[in-house]
Amino acid sequence: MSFSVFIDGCLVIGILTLACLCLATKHLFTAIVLFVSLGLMVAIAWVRLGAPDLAIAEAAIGAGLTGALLLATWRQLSTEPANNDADTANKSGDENVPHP
Amino acid sequence: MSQDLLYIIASIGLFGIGLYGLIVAPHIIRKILAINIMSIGVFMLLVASASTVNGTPDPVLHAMVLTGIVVAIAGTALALFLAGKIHTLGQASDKDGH
Amino acid sequence: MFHTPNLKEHDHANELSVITRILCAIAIGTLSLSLIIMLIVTDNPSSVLPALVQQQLTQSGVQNPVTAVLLNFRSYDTLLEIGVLLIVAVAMLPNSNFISNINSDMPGNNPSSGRLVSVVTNAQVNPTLEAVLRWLVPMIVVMAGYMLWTGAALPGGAFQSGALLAGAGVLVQLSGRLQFCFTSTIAKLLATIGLIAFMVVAVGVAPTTGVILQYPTELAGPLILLIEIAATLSIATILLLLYNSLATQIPEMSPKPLASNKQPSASNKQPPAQE
Amino acid sequence: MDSVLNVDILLPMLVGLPLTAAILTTLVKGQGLRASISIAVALMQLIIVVALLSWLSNGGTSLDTQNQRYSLGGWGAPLGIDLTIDGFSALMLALTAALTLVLTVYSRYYFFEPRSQIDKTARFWPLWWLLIVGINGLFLSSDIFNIYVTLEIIGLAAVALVALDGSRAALTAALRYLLVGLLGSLCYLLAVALLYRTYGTLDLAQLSVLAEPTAITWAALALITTGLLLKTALVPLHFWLPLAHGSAPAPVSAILSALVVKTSFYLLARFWLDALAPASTDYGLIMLGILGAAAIFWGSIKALQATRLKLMVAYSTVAQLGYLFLLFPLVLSTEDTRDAGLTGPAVSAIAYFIVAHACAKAAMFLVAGNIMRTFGHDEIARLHGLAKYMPLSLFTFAIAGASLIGLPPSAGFISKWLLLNVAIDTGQWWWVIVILSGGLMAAMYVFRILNIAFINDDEKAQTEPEQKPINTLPKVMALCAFLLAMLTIVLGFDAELILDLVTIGDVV
Repeated sequence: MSFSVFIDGCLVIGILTLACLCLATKHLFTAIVLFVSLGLMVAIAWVRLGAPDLAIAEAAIGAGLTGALLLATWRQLSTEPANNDADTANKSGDENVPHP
Repeated sequence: MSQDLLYIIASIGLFGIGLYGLIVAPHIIRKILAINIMSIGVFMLLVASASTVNGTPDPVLHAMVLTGIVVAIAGTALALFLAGKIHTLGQASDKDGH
Repeated sequence: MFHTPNLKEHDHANELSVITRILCAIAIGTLSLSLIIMLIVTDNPSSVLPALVQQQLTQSGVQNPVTAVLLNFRSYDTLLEIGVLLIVAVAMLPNSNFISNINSDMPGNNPSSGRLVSVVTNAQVNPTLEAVLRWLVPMIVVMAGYMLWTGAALPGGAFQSGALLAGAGVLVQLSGRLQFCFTSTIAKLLATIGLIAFMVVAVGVAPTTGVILQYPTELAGPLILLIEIAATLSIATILLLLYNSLATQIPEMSPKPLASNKQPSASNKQPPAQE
Repeated sequence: MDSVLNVDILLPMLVGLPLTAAILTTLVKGQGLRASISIAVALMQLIIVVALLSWLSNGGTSLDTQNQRYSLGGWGAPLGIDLTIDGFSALMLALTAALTLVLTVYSRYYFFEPRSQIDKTARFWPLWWLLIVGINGLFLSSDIFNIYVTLEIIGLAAVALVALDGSRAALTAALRYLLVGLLGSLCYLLAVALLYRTYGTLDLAQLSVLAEPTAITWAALALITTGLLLKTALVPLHFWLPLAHGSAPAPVSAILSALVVKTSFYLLARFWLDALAPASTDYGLIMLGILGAAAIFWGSIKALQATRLKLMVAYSTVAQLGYLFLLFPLVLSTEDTRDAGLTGPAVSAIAYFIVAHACAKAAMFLVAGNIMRTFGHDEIARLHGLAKYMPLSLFTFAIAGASLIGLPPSAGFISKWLLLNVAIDTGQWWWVIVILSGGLMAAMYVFRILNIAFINDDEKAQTEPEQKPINTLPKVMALCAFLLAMLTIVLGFDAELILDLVTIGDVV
């Protein structure tokens, strides 16, 4: 009995810290990556709570597809819109992420 | 019994963290992340109260959470789409209050 | 919350002052704590519904209780649910037809006129992703088919297999080899097939059983499977459409091609690969 | 076999019909075809509602409550989902059907651009009909999770419609509206979770039997109230409404102000007075009343300062919504109506007010749309001398304004008269002051527009060039607005039509 409470305890602490980190990090890309890993941790939590259907759905939709949509929009938001000069158009997301 | 206690605390905690993030975070993607975290919190409360039934967990709640997950991604996709279109429309970011 | 959300990454335009943040934190903290205490104190009487579901499971035509609830007992919810997906699909639809006539005049890309899937000729293909996908996509499709079929007895069903198919579609689009155009009539038909099948079955069974959405018990299993297949197709198409209209919103007319390889985005299982 | 043909099959048809219309208009190509399908479906919907009302009114009282419930899938209340109809929801459905017909005809001409490259109607009609599915589904549903799904449908469809014309202001307003909508729905879903944990049922009727004033029920009611106040845009939480309704296309802002905002008020009334009545405290009811009064004053002041006509009409929506929330304190002290659910003098007064406001507000937004279409702008300052070019639209605006203020011949007057009666009968005289001053302020901002539009004072005429209409307005669009305004006058004379509608279908 105490072992399963230990597992659940770690899972819950993991989920809560991931949520806090996800909203507190400086860079958006890291926030999105943290959110996707939060989605996978929650999928494990659904399995622990006896809901395998939801685990599959959460992993596939909540973590996978939402993560893909967020990254697609993030990449688009970080590239300047094409209407100003063309040379900034190819300043893709990678450069401006490392330096704050 | 104490397993559900843990998950109830986690669910309301997630709801609170998401609500705080939604109010405080200025950037649109962080607001969308905050709303998703809040919905994960509500779903966790639903699933936690499903498993208190001795033996088989309550399938009605699981069906509700499944519907909720799909509604959450629909809302997120629309919000991201609007943010993207505002961005492509150009720089005139009008700082209007309410 | 009250200002328009800003879009620049490091734009601290209307950042709330520290005092209001702390006040918000305290207020939300006390509210959540009181809610937690309320939840812990009240012991909740177990609801009568799970026993009812178990009872009626035999007549619902499927063994998996969640699928029984989703597609038989509360099928009206799932019907409206697919309606929600259709709303977002329609809201994002025209954006792709705007893009498609841009691509059509791009040299090299054959005009993706009416066809849902068209091969991109001079695409910058990501060789590693291409090799992995040669194995991965067929496996995902088989997995989705299996997930759909076992939905009746084991955990699985329309939403999960639809999401898997959409994940496979996202990977294929990321590899750059194929290009989807969602304004073709076949795409619109695929997006609405789930709702159409659901409505046809819902109204079709009414004359025999007297009530809309009530399946005759012996036909319940096959009817649910029919609805699930149609729902899987439309969920996969709509979710892929969502990704497509967000990912291809960057007008490709920028002269220099984008970063050499497309950033491998999250495949649907493991978190996104490294930068 | 015969049981499928009896009358209560009309209830699911009210949701199925718009859904088929949405599917058809998505698949069909060609603006004309989509418009004709839509007009046909709008007519069918009106016929269904009229048939439903006639069945309810003559068979209403004798039937037991069982016949006004339609359990989808035949599983019965706790397991399956039921559709129910009572007097209040029947009135709201009738209002929806009537407004949908008029606005569908208006939209047919408003969005008709044969030459344009991006065809807006391909997006407009499916979203329009999915919004109607959500509204009808919400008024019919008696299952709290089903209400969450319909709330979500209405929220997303409304946001997609506001963002339809793609200008930057519309998109930002739509994004804020979406965030507020999602937050409201999540608060509501959390309340559904709490209610299901404590009472084990999702059905409204069973909930009203089981509910007792415990801490959890009060917390659930508080969450539902905050969630739905966000969606109804009551004053402290109204920041998203003026921009969203102001920058949406005319028929969209008409249905948003006239109906969508009222769906969440309807839910609030349903939960506070019917489902969770035992948990509703007197202080809560008075609080809602005070917020309503604040909304009346704040909305009217902002409407006076508005520079654009659509923004002014949107702020007047914020003000008129305050009147709706006077229902809660007025129901408070008449003890007998407290547990009678959604019946009683206060409820019928508010129901009358909802109908009057819906028609008047929709007419005003259509007039604003017409002015925008003919003059290309709707700044109030540059509207002087307008009456020469658009006499019918200005006349419609005047009649709608009269109904908003509550001048005698209009339905607005009757609703305010009924409200005043209830306020005086229950001895809460301070609400009388609020109602009357609200009418006075409404008069100020309506006459301000009429004054500028009709009286083309000379010194202003010389300084600014004469306003020339830039394109002609199809006759039908002006007639649609005029029809809605005439509706308020007709309802003004025939008060019995609405009043007995609210009371039918209730088994006393």
